Amino acid sequence: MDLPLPVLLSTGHLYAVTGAALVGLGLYAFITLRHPLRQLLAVNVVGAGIFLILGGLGRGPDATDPFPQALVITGIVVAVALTAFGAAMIVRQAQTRAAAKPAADDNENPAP
Amino acid sequence: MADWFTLVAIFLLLTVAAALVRCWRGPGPVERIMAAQLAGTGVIGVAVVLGAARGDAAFLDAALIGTLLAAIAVTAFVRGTAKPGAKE
Amino acid sequence: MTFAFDLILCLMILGTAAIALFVRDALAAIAFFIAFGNLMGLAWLGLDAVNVALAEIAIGAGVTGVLLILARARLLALGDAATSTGSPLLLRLGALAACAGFVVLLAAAVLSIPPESGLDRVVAPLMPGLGIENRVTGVLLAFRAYDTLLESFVLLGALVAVWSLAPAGAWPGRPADPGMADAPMRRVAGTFGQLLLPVALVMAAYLVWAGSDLPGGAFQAGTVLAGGLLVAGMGGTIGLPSSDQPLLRAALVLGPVVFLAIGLAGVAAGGLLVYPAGLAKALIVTIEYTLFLSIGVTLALLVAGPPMPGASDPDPEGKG
Amino acid sequence: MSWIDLAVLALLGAGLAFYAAGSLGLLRFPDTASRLHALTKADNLGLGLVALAAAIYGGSLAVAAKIALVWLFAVIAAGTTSQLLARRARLDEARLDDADSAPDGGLR
Repeated sequence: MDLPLPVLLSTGHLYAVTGAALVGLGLYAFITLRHPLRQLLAVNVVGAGIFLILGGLGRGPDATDPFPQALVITGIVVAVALTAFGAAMIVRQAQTRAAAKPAADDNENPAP
Repeated sequence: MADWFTLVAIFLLLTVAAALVRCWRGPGPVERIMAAQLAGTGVIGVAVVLGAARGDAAFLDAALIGTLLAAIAVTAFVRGTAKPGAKE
Repeated sequence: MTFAFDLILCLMILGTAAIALFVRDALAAIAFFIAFGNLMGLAWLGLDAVNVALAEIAIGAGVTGVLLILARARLLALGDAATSTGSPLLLRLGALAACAGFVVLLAAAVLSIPPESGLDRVVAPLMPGLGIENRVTGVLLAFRAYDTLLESFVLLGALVAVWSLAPAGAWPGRPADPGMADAPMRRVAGTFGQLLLPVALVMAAYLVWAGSDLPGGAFQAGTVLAGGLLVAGMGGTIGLPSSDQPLLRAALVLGPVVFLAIGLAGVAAGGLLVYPAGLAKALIVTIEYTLFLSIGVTLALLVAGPPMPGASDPDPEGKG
Repeated sequence: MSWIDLAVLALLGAGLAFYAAGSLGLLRFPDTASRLHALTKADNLGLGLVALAAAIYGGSLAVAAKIALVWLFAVIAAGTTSQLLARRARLDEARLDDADSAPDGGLR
């Protein structure tokens, strides 16, 4: 049971090109999206794309390069730490904003 | 035989895609999280099947981590949703 | 057949990413982002990078999902639904052109580099000197140990940064209670948390142990531990600790400090972070066991967020 | 093709059927409760059968034990999540009935 599809790319290149597309997708989203939480998602997608490029280009015919793997593992952990910091900042900013204009936004129809 | 397992992995991916259609349509938040949960189960299945196809038992560790943390997103999602004043 | 699997997987990764970014509803975005994390884990399995897949599945599907869901719930409580709004058409067109051009360039650059596992050949003959077989662990804890050492401090720095966002008067206190408000849910989640925390601890210990020779390691184990701690925290099995608890502080710095101490002691054996011959495996395992504990606690607290006022009621249960 | 291979294929097919049923049910069923009902089939039976096939094919006791653990925890997680989600769905319905609460009120 072989080749229902022609093999256009090596496995490594396939994932690396997917990574490149993810980087572009994330950049576009980062520029056009307005809400900071959504932009945080976009940054994460860019990061995932870069990781895939690193991993894909390290995928040789019989082994996967351990160096990019190690880089990506540390990268994933740093990314989640910075995402946590970003989310905390976004929540804090919303809290500050909510505290600055009390009562007006608490109700559906603002009191006169 | 390994090819059969890969084929099953492809079909499992397609069921994940089908589940994600429900995630997209909603309508409620419960549906969306439910669909994400089903996608997670599908991915665990793919990991098990790929492990069998490639004869690598370490893939099972990935599946095991997936099952251990499968409920965590649902738990986080339901927590903030009690009715006002329903505290304990 | 394998190529068909890889191709479908890559298309699904791109699709889930696009929906996660551009869908209107914030919860749908997060649900798709969780699915995206799961599929990325499969991509690493497809690349035979099981070490990375373990980390990606634990973080992308587990910890990041919780983090985003909690952030959304907190924003929603403040009246911010985080729905995506459109930006001006001109900006979108400009960004589209620029990003499309960038992708073409990047893809061309990527395709001009043949994928190869070049450094694998460099690392392989060096492994017997370490006494471990997992090459990724070898890179992380021996050949580029200073990277990992610095990273363990970066994590600590991120936690300090998150804590620094505590509102005035909340310091030193507890993060906002992540527990369930609804009593029946709290019972279900509590039972699950009581079961999951010890299991996660065992799984994490196994991952560190296996990480010497098989895929696994401190980062993967730390993430699993963080997941267990978070579920237990949400179910009320453990209370979140106050940020000035000495035991907590000790758990946070244990890994980095032990790592640094062993690294400095290496000066006697020939240089910073040099392991004496014959002792490499023992030292690596020691570093990894302390590091995984610190990483787990740090990640769990990063997700829980900064100390909040009103969350600092005395609670007999502490985490440590 | 031996009898064992046939058994593995049969198990894989049955597992896939349950996965497909789960996805289909999630897509086609009309309300939250019945969708939840569909979900648990895939979680428990689909994964269980596929895992059993992989365990038989793997042929070693250690692999089979690990696969059994995967399934065990999947079942425990599925039970927990379906209870939590069902409770959440009921609370949401109750909130919709409450005229005086805000659309997304009460979320912390």
